[in-house]
Amino acid sequence: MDLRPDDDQRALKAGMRELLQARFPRERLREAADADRPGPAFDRALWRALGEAGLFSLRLPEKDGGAGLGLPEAVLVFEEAGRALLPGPLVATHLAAGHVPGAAEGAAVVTAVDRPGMVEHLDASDAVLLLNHPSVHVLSTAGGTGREKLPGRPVRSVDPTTPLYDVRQLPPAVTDHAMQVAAPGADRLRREAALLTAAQQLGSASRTLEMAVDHARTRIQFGRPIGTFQAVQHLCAQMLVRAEIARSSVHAASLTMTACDISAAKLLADDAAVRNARDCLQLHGGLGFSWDMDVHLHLKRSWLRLEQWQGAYEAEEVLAAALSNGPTEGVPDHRFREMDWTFNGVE
Amino acid sequence: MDLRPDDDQRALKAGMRELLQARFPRERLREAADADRPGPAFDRALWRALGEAGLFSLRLPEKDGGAGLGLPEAVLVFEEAGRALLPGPLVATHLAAGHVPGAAEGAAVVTAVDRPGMVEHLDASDAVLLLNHPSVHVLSTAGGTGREKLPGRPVRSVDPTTPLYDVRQLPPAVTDHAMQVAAPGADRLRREAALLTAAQQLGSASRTLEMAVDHARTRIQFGRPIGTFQAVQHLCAQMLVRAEIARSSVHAASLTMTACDISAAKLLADDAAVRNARDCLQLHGGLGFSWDMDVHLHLKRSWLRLEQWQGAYEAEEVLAAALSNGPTEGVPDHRFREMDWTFNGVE
Amino acid sequence: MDLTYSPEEEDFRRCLRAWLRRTLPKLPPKPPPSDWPARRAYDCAWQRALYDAGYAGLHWPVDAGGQGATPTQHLIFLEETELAGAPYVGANFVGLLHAGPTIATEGTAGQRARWLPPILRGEEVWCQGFSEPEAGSDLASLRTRAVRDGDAYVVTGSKIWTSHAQVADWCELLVRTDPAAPRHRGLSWLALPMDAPGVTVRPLRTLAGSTEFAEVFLDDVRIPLAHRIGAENDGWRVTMVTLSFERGTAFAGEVVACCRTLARLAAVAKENGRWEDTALRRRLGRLNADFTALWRLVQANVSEAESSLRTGGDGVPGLGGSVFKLHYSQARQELYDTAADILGPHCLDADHEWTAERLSSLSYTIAAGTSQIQRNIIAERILGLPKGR
Amino acid sequence: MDLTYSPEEEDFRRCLRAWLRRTLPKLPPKPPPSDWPARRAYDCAWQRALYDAGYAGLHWPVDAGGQGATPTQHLIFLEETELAGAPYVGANFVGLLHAGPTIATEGTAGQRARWLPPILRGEEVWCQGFSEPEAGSDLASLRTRAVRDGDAYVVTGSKIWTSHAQVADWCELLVRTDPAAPRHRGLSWLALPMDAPGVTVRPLRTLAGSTEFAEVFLDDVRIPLAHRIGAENDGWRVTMVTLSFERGTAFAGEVVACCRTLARLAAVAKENGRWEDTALRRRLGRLNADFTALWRLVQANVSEAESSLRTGGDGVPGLGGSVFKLHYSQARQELYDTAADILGPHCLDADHEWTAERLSSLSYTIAAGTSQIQRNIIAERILGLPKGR
Repeated sequence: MDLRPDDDQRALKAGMRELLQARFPRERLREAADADRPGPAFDRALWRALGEAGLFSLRLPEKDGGAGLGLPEAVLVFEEAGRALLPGPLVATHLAAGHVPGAAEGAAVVTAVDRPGMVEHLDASDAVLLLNHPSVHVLSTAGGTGREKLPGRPVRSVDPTTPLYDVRQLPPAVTDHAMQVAAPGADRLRREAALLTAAQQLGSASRTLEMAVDHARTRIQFGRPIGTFQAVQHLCAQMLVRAEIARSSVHAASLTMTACDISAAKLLADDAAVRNARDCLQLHGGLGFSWDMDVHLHLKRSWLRLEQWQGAYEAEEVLAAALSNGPTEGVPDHRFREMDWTFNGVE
Repeated sequence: MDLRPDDDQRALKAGMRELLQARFPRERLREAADADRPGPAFDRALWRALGEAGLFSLRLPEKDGGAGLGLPEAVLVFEEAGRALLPGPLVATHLAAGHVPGAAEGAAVVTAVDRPGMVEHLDASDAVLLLNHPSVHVLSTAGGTGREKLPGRPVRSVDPTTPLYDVRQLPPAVTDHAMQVAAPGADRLRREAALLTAAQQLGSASRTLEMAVDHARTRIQFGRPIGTFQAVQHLCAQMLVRAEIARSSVHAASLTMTACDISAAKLLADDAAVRNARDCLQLHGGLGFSWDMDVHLHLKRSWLRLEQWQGAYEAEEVLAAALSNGPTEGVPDHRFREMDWTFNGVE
Repeated sequence: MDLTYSPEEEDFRRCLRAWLRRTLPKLPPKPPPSDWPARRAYDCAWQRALYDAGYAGLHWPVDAGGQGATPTQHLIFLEETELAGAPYVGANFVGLLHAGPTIATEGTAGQRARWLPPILRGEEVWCQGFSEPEAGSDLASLRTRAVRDGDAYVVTGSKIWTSHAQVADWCELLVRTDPAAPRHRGLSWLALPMDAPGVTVRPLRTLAGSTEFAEVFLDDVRIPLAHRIGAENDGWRVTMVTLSFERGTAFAGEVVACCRTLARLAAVAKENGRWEDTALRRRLGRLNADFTALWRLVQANVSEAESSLRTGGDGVPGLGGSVFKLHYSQARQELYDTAADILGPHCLDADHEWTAERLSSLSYTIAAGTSQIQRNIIAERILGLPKGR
Repeated sequence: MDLTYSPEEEDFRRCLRAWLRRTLPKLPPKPPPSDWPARRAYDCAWQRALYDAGYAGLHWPVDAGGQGATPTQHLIFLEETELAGAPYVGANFVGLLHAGPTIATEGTAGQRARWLPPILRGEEVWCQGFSEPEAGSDLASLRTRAVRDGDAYVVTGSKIWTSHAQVADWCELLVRTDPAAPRHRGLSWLALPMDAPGVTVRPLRTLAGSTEFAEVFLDDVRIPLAHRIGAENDGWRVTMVTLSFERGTAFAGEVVACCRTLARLAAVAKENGRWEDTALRRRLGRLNADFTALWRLVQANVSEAESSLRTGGDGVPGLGGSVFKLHYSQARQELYDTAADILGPHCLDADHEWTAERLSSLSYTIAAGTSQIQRNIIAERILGLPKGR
């Protein structure tokens, strides 16, 4: 039992951070955010670079060109993506790797939808994963020009770097579109999607904490760094608590993949991302309210991710339902269920 | 329009404070709280003194021996009762004045019940107001020995100065017990009860704020008063906000008596009392956790009052329902409803 | 305690309603949000209409050209105009609510005659040049310097968060005239003509995408000494005097607007089924309590201001403003967070009115004194706790 | 990252389970909560049973008579004993988790031989004399003085919040031996026999009505110099060394207990209909997330402690303890507030187990470092913010 990333995992995470610093530095984020509407064309060169770096193929077997790694590793690199506010349908393309041609290499852009609502990057996508049926289906949309178009109304997205499309109706299950995914099917992919989205929220929450602490150290008001004020200190302390609670939860969920752990991870990471961005903004005062700072981009992306895959209410219901299966169900690790409790004379 | 108490009202409030300081000083509260279980016999001498001071007869016409005052005045004196943690079924006896013989003078002790649940001071009561029917009924219980006993199981009350009885079933409506109350009936009395309970919560919230501020000024840690720490300052500031929000709400409700204003007053005063007691306790550290301080008595009484007359969920539902009657329904003052909005070209 | 209005006040309300009923349907359509010149024109036309009807400068003293109305009348005005959906004060905010009252209180007869009438008639627009990039919560640390040169000050520095700077004629400017004096002592209050040489305005985009605010750069700008209001180096006091002109009514109209938004939230929730969610419904109920209470708090603060004026005081409603602002800014954010919850995924649509309001609500716990500063004020000035270190 | 336990650890778990299964049914009934002598006897009998089975001092070093178990084994022990409903450490808390480890680390061979075996065998009970009425959050300001007189210290002062003082044999006492030294420098750590002349114990009633705590008054109490652990005036360091003995497992058993309480809350809510309330149900769901996460955080802290030990470190899991405690204390209070909500009016029944727990949960944000102090620690020591003034 060791919940900490091992050396290889830490190196993988550091590598992804370096790659993003090189290929998607802050200036690129700002270019994308500051561009006049409608947003810039989808950056396919960056997508390919991410593919080459293995972001999408990470979990494919080595024989299929992947790195043969698991969800814990995927979580760590997605934390970095969330930290850098990397745009694009990262989760869907990652899930499509090995199933949709070109996804693993970053040659194809794949988005996903599991219910009517907002779909990200629909026009730029070559394919759409449909996860609203027990089995997984794929629409080949070819960047909006394919024959299997998913009708969606473009909306002006609150997150300036994530174009959104309002999709009111999903296509019915069509067997010949079924993706060749092994047994787990759409439910498994939805859990993975929720987990990897939570990982990005965690990365964002950690980043806004860093930004808050940096600002608190350097911003002088009343003749001293504002980080000497207890109100600021305590705000930052609660940000750390949220981030660390989310971190242990997300990391553990990547190992157990139980419905309960996934929902806890999503719920707590959403909370950490949204509330840390809010606190970071508050701590920056007027500066935080300006477009030129990055803090609002974190807040807006966190609002977006909060709506994706599993919202708070849904997660809470999953977690509540898990409580009602027996007296030891509340205890996280499954092994306890196996025990025979009748001997317990004390209860 | 003037929401502030006028000079007479302020004098009335000050008079009640003086009376309570003389007749129910802190030592008396502590005697009652520190007594071994079961609690001390009901203090009928104090009850009579309260009656003589007009706490119960305040709103009766002068010709009936009352002071001819209104709910705003009753609210102010009940704030003082809440501040001093005066025990006894104050609200019920006040409501019974003029209807149950002896209530106005404090010769009779009257408790009340509006639904199955916990009834305060049942054994000590001469009568019980039944408010679970459209019209008001009275049981003559004669301190538990009367023929019309209300069956209740005594429970060890969390509030050591308020004996409680668990009443599972209320008697059916019996016409010959109906109290001679004019048109408004039980609904009106329930509103008044909620309001006067809110007033006590407000008094308690103001008192715990005072206690917190006193402690913050005088308690030295790390070589300075803890009130110089921003964390303590901000805790106290939020306590004041809660108390003032509750105050304006309770005072306004005493003037309008609308269902919406009453529910807002109860909800916000409950919140202020419970949360201010919690913050006051936190601020006192280990001292706050000791029986010998009064802060836990405020917390426990506030929990008790929270359950009485209208709980948070019920109040929220009343307030939500009020929103759904039209576009201007959210605006507090009623006159707006009369307006013709169709002329409004801007909307 | 009394919530009824006097017959005179009810008369005032009735006349105002009648006038609004006649006037509002004739207003031109609202200009697009980003067309600032058109918005200025719209706001000034509305101000002119108010002037013509005798409602301009309602709460200003009569000898400053105002109506000398009581705080309660002012409250009624804000309530009724909001309920009728009348335009907001908009571009004339600083002139009517800040710079104007400052000049009325502290200016010379000549200064009053020069600057006040155009404000009341909607002819001249003012903006505010107080905050600086390095002087936010700590306003007294501002660095913009004014050096005397003959009959003028030469001013250099920069200001930030100046709303309507692009369309303003004048700017109330707080500058440092004595760098050697203690922080609060060396400041002066100047009226800057925005077309003076050396003034550069750069729009500042907020996170809501709006360009209402600007940075104002001052590069050797000459401002005549005669444009100084109050004594040299007395600018801090002059500025604070004005703040006291707010008589508990600052956000009265907004509270009414929030109450109405809340009712619309309930209506939308009923339409889209979210109303069936107990938790959401109760959250709306709680917001109803909060905004009802905030309205009562406004009435309490106005009561206090009115009583203060009646007994020869200055009409400043104690420090109730900090209590109000702290709770209101939080309740407003909660209101639009709840709206997002009702909208579901559509809360991500930036074109939805409530999304825009949600974004702008983020400034409420920051602007005009952060919530942290308000808590300090309450702790030290209302509760009398020892000063923090 | 790995959540599986090694075969050795699984073996340890299996043996422990088997032993618990055999042993627990044979335990005598729990004594009434207020009968402290009986509770001492019960707790000590349990400790003796652990000793006989080879589980005493599980996390103590082998050369101190302990089992030298890894932090993970200790975690398994706490998890399994809680799940099996075994007795808590109770009266032996201070001896096993604080005074004992202190003596094991800082004591001489003679001191270890004198004091450690009786702790492990459940023969001698310790209590803690650190806090004073005027030294709460600011422990280093304590005033109890010890003056040398021949081969003994003469100690005068008073201590507060001493649990089990009525039934303890020994008290770990922190006293001021050099009044002239800076606050943290002049303290020493002494082992006080509770039957020494001049020791008076006065039970302290808590708001929960319990008398677990006491005030201890010391009136010219003579304590042999030989009862000092560590060097004179080095007591602050000695005390802090011990705190580091907690290897991320401090509240592990309690978290498991809270998870089970949560499941019982759900069961009661289903019985009494409150489960149908969406808001209440989702609140339970959120608590499930919180306690699941807290359990994961315990595992993460234990992982760190274990890795630290493996690489020659001291096994102190960074400052994760502050993060854990801050969140746990709040979650525990929320748990019992939710329980009250489920109980409805019955939450006012002081005899209900959950009402008692609700009251005692109020101490969690205060005891062992208030939440405010924990936030200071996180801000300054983990996040590296400049020290507040």
